Amino acid sequence: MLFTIFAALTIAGAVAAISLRNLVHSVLSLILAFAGLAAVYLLLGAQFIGFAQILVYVGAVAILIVFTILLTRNDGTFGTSSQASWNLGALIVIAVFGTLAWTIHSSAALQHALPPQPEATMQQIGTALMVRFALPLEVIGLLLTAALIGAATIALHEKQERP
Amino acid sequence: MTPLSSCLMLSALLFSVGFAGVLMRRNAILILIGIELMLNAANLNFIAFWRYGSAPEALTGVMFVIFSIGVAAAEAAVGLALIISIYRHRKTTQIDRINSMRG
Amino acid sequence: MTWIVRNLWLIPALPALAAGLTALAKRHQRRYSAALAIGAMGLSFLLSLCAFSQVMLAITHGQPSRQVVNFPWFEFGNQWLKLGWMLDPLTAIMLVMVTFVGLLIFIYSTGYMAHDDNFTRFFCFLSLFAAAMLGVIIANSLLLLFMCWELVGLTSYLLIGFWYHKPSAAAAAKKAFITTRIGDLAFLVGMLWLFSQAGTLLFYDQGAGCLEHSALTAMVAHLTGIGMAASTGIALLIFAGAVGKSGQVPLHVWLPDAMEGPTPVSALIHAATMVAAGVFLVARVYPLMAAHSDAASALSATTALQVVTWIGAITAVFAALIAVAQNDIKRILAYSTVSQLGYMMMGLGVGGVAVGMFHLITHAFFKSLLFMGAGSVIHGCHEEQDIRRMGGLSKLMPVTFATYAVGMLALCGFPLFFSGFWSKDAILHAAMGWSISRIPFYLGSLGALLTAFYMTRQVYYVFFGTSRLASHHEATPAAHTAPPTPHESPSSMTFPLVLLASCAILLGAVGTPAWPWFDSFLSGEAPIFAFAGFLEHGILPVMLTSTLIVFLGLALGWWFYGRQPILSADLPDALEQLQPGIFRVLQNKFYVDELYEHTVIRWNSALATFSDWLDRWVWNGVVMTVSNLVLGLSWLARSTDTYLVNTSFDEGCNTVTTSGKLLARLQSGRTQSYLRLVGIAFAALVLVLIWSARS
Amino acid sequence: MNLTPSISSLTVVPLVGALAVLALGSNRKLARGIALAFAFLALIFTLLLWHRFNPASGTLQLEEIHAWIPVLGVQYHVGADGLSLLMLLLSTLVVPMSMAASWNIQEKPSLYFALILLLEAGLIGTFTALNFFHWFLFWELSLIPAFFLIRLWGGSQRATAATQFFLYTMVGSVTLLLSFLALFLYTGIFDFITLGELARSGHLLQSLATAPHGTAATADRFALLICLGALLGFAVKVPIVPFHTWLPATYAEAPTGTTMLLTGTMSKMGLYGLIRILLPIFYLQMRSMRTPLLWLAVATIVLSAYAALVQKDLKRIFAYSSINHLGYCLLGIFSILKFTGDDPAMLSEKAAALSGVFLQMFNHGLTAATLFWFVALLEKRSGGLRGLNDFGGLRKVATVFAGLMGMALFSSLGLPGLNGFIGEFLIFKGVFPLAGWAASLSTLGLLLTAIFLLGLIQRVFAGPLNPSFAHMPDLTTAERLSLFPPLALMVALGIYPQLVLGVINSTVLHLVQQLR
Repeated sequence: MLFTIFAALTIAGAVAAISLRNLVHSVLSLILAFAGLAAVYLLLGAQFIGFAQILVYVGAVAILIVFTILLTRNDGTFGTSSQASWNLGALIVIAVFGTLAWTIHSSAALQHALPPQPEATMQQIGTALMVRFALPLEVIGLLLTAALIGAATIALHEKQERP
Repeated sequence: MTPLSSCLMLSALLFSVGFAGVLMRRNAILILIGIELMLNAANLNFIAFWRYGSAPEALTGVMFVIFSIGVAAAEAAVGLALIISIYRHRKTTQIDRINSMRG
Repeated sequence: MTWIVRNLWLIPALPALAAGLTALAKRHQRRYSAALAIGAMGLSFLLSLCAFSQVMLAITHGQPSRQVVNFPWFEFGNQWLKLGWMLDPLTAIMLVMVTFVGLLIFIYSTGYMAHDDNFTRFFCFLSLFAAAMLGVIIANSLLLLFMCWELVGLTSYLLIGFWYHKPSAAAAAKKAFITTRIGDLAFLVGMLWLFSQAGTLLFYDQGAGCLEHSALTAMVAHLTGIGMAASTGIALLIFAGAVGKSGQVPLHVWLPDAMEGPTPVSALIHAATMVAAGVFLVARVYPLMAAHSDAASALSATTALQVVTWIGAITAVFAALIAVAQNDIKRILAYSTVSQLGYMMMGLGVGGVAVGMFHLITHAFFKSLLFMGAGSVIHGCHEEQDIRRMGGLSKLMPVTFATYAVGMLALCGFPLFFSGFWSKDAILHAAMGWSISRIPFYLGSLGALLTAFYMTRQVYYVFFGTSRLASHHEATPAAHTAPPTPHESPSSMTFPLVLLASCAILLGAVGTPAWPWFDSFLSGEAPIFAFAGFLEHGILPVMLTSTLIVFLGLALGWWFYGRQPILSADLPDALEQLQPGIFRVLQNKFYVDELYEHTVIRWNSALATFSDWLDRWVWNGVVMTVSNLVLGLSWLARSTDTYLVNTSFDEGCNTVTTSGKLLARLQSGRTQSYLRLVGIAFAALVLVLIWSARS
Repeated sequence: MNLTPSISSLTVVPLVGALAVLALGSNRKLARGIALAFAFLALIFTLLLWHRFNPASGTLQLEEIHAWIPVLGVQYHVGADGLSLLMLLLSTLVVPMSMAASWNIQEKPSLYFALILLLEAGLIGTFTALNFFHWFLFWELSLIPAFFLIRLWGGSQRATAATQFFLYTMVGSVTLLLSFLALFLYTGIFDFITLGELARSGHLLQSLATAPHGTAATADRFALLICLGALLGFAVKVPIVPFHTWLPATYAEAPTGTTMLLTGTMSKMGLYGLIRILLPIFYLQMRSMRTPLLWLAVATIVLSAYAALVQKDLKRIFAYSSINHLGYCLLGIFSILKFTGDDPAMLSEKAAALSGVFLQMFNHGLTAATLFWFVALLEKRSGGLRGLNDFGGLRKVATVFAGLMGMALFSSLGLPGLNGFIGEFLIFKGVFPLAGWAASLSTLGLLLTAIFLLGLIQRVFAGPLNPSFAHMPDLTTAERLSLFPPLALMVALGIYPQLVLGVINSTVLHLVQQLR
C-alpha cells in the first residue's frame, strides 16, 4: 500500500519535472520524485541507499541544477520541441515503455517466491566497500575528483579569459 | 503482481518519463533532469533485483547503486558545467541551436 | 758508426726547416728569409764537408767506405717497410757539390731576385728544392729516393712557374712536371717490379738489399716471358725515370721550356743538380744496370747499359745540333745541358760510375757558372734574352765576361787547364774502348765539335762587336725611356761567379789520368799519383783527337761569327745564309714539339673526348634508354589509369559522395534526434530478441 | 665502470643532434652551433673508441649483440675492426668539415644541419652494423637525407640530379636486398659474420642446392646470380664504370657541403660493403669473375681520368677525379682475388694491396672533401661561378688560398710527402705482383690525374689576373684555422702513415687469412 503511494508520488514528481514550464518548478518537482524514490528504497530495505539518495540527489544534484538555472538565467524559451518532433518523441517513448512493460510482464524470472528479507547493515556495506570493492572505491574517488576539477575548469575557463 | 514486477514497472515508467523529457524538451537543463530520472530508474532496478533476487548477501546490487550514484554526481557536475560554458558562448541553453557538430 | 753518419738526415732537414719557416714569413721579411735559407744551406754545406772527410778518412784507413742507417717506416701485413740513408763516396761527393753550388746560387739569388715581389717565396721554394735534392742523394731506399725525386719535380714545377702571371711560364711548368712524370711512372713500375722481385727497396742492408749480390743474382736468373732477365727490365724502367728527369731524348722537350723560370733556378735546378739526378740515379743503381749472369763475359756491356749508352750518345748530338741554331741565351745553354747530360749517360754506359759522375761534377760547376753568367748578362741588359740584340758586353761587364769565358772554355773542353777537358776526355776514351760499337765515340766527338762551335757563336754574339741593344730599342716605338746601357751586376752576383770559375779550372786536377783521384775515391781506394797514367793504352791519342776537335770547333765559330763583327740584330745568321733549310729545321728543334703536338697530345685529347662522349651518350644513353622505356611504360599505365580506371573510380567516388551527403543529413548535430534513433533501435532490438527467443 | 662510449651511443649522438637541431634551432646561428657541437661530440666519441680499440687484434671488437626479431634471425649486432674504425673516423671527421663549408647557408638552416646529422647517423650505422637487417636500414637511411639535401639546396639542375641519384642507388639497393633475401630464404641467416663462416665452410652452396629444382650445379649458378645482385648494389654506390653516370651530375648539382659528404664518406660505403660483405661471403663467386672485374677497375681508373680531362666545371673535374681515385681501391680489392693458397709471399702482397686500399679510402675521403671545400670557398667568393675558364691568375690576389688548395691538389695527385702517395704506392705494390698488367695500365691514370690537376692550377691560379677577381679576398683567419686540421692531417699521414696503418694492420692480416 505504502509502495503504491510512494510510487505514485515519484511518477507524479517526475512527470511534473519534465512538463512544467518554469524551470525552478521543474526542479522542485524533481526533488519530490527523488524523495519518493528514496522512500521506495527504504521500503525495499535498502536504508543506506535511501539516505544516500536523499543526500546526493536532493541535497546536491538538485541544488546544483538550481544554481545552474540561476546562472544561465532565463533565456525566455521554455518551449517543447516542434509539434512534429514532439509527436515523434511521444511515439518513441510509448514504444519504449511498451516494450519494457511487456518484457517485465512476460518475464519468467519474476515468478520466484519471495526470499527472506536480506540484511544490508551499514557494517556489511562498509566491510564490502573496504574489502571487496576497495579498488572501485578508489577509482570512483579519483573519478569524482577528476570530474570536479574538470567541471571547475570548464566553468571557470571563460571567466578568466574575459574579465 | 509480485512486488518485484511492480518495482520493475515503476522503474520502467520512471525511465520512460525521463526519456520523454530528454526527447521532447529543448532546454538543456531539462534534458539533464530527464537523464537523472533515467539513471534513478536504473538504480531502482538494481535495488529491486538485489532485494528479490538470489544471493542478496553479496550486496552486489547495493554496491552497484552506490557507485552509480557517485558516477551520476560526477556526471551532473560535468554536465552542468558544460551547460554553463555553452551558455556563455551562445547565450542559450536550447539544445537544437547547439548543432555545430552537424555533419 | 760516427756522429755524422747517424745524423746525416740533418743535411736535408736543415733546408727543409728553413723552407718551412720561410713559408710562414711575411712578404716583406726579405732579409730574414734570405738569411734563413742561406744559413741553413751553409750549415748543410759544413755538414757535407764533415761527411766528405769522414769518407776520405775511412778510405785512407782502409775501412769500408759505405755506411747505412735504416729505420722502419710503417708496417703492412707481416712486414715493415724500411727507409734509410747512407754515406758512401758517391753520396759524399754529390752532397758537397750540391750544397756548395746551392749555397753560391742562394747568394747569387739575393742579388738577382732583389726586386721581385715574391722574394721570400722564392727562397722558400729554393730551400725546399735543396732539401728534396739532398734527400735524393742520401737515400738508401729506392722508395725514399723516389719520394724525394718527386718532391724535386714539384719544386722544379713551382720554380719554373714562379712568374705564374706569364702564361708561357705556367705552361712550361706544367709541361715540365708532366713530361718528367711520364718517366717517373715507368720508374714507379720498375720500382714495383724490383720490390716484388727483391722483397725490399733498400739498396744496401747487410747483404739483404736490392743492390746486393743475392738479390741481383736472383733477378738475373729470373727470366720474363720474352726471355729478358728481370734485372734488365727493371733497370730499363728505372732508366726511363732518369730519361725524364735528365732530359734525354725523347723526353727532353721540357728542359728548354723550363728556362721560363728565374735564372738562378735554371742554374741550380736545370743545370747543376736536378737534371743531374737522373745521371745520379743510374749511377746509384749501377750494380743493377751492370748485373749480368755469370755465364756471360764480364767485359761485355749489359743490355741496360747499351740502352743507356745509345740514348746518351744520341741525345748528346741531337741537342748540340739544336743548340747551334738557337737565339735565346738561356735556351742555348739549356740544349747544351741536354747534350752534356747525354755525355754523362754515355759515360755511365761505356765507362762506369766514375766516368759519368766526374763529368756530372765538373759540368755542375761550369754549367751553373755559365747560367749565372747568362743571368748576369740578362740582368745587365734589362731582361733581354736574345743574343742577336746583345753584343759588345766584354768591355761593359768585364767580370762577367771573364768568368763566362772560363765556363765556355771548360764546356768546350779546352785542353789541359779546364776541368771539362778531363772529364770529357775520360768519356771519349771509354767510348773508344767500348766493346759493342765505335759509333758512340764518333757521335761523342761530333758533339764535342758542335759544342765548341755553338759556344763560340754565343760568345761572339754576346760579348764582341758593338752593342745592338740600343739600336733595337730605337727601332721599337714602345721604347719611351732612354736606351738602357748594360751594366755590371752587383757583387753578390759576381762573387759566386768568380768562385765557380776557379772551381771550373781547378776541378780538372782531380780527374786526370795521372792522378785519378776521383775514380779511386768512388771505388773506395786510395789514389796513386803516377805520370805513367798518361801512357796507358789509348789515352794520348784520344787526348790529341779531342784537342783537335775543340780547336776545329773554335775555329769554325770564329770563321762564321768572329771574322767580321755582327752589326745588326735583324741580319740573318751566318749559317742561315749558308744553309737556310737545315738551319730552320734546327731552329725549330727538329719539330719534336710539333710531332708530339700532332701525335701523342692529339691522341690523348681525342681519347679524352671519346671518354667523355662514352660517358654522356653510351653509358648514360643506356641508362636513359632504360629510364625512357620505364617512363613509356608508366605513361601507358597512366593513360590506362586516366581513361579506364579513373573514370570508373570517379563514378564510384561520386556515388560514395552522394550517399555520404545523404548520411550526413542524419548527422544533424542535434542530440535529440540521435536519442530518438536510440529509442527506436532499443525497442526494435528488444522485439527482435523476444521474437527470436520465442521461435 | 667503463666510461668509454659504445658503438650504439656513437650512433645515437647524431640522431639526438638532429632532433635537437630541429627542436631548438629556430635561428640560424643556434642551429649551426648545436649541429657542430654534436658533430664534434661524435668525433670525440670516435676518438675515445679509437683509444679503447686494441690494434693488436684483427677480429671484431666492441661488439654488442641483442636479440631483436629472433624468428627472422634478426639481431642487433654491431662491432668494429680496424676498417670500421677508420671509416668511422673519416665520417666523423668529414661531417664537421662539411658543416663548416655550409656555414653560411641561408635557406632553412636547421633542416639542413639536421639532415646532415641524420646522414652521419646512417653512415655510422652502416660502418658498424653486422646484421643485414639493420645494416640495410642504415644504408637506406643515409640515402634519404642525401636526396633531400640535393633536392632542396642543390644547383639549377637539382631536381634531375636528385632523382637520378635516388633512382640509381635505389635500383642498386633493390638488387642488394633481393640477393640477401634470397640468401635468407635458404639459410635463415642475416648475420654477415655467420654467413661468411658458412661460405668458407661450403655450407652456403649446400643450402642453396636445397632450392626447388636445385642441384649442386644450379647452386653454383644461383650463388653467382645472388653475388651479381649484391655486387650491382655496391657497384652503383662506389661507383664502378659503367654505373657511374649519376655521380658527376650529382656531385656538380649538390650543395658543395653535401658533395663533401657524398665523396668523402658515402662513396666509401660501397667499398666498405665490398670488403666487409661481398668478399667474405661470395669469395668463390667473385673469384670466378676476377678478370672482368679487374678490367672494370682499370676502365674505371682510365676512363674517368680521361673524362676529367675535358670537363669545364671544377666540381665535375673533382667528381671524375674521385671516381678515378676510388678506381685504385677497386683495383686493390679485385686483385686479391687473383691467387689462392698459402704462399706467404702472395699473402704479403695481398696484405699490401688491402692496406693500400684502406689507406686510400681514408686519404681520398680527406683529400676530396678538402678539395670540394676549397671549391665552396671559391664559389662563395665568385658568387657561384666555378667554371674552369671563369678564373685566372688568382694566385696574385689570393696567395694563401692558392698555396693551400695547391697542397690539397698535390695530395690528390699523389705527391710523396702528402697522404695520397702511400695509399697508391701500397696498392700498386700489392697489385703489381698479383696482376701486373692491370697495375701497369692503371699508372696511366696517375699521369692523367697530373695532367688535369695541373691544368686546373694553370687555368685558375696562373696566368694574367682576371680583372673581375682583382679584389677577391684571400682566406680569412677563421677559414685558415678551420682548414688547418685536414691539411695538417694530410702532411702527417704523408710523413707518418703508421698512424693509420698501425691500427688497420691486424685487420688486414685477419682478412687476408680469411680470403685465400
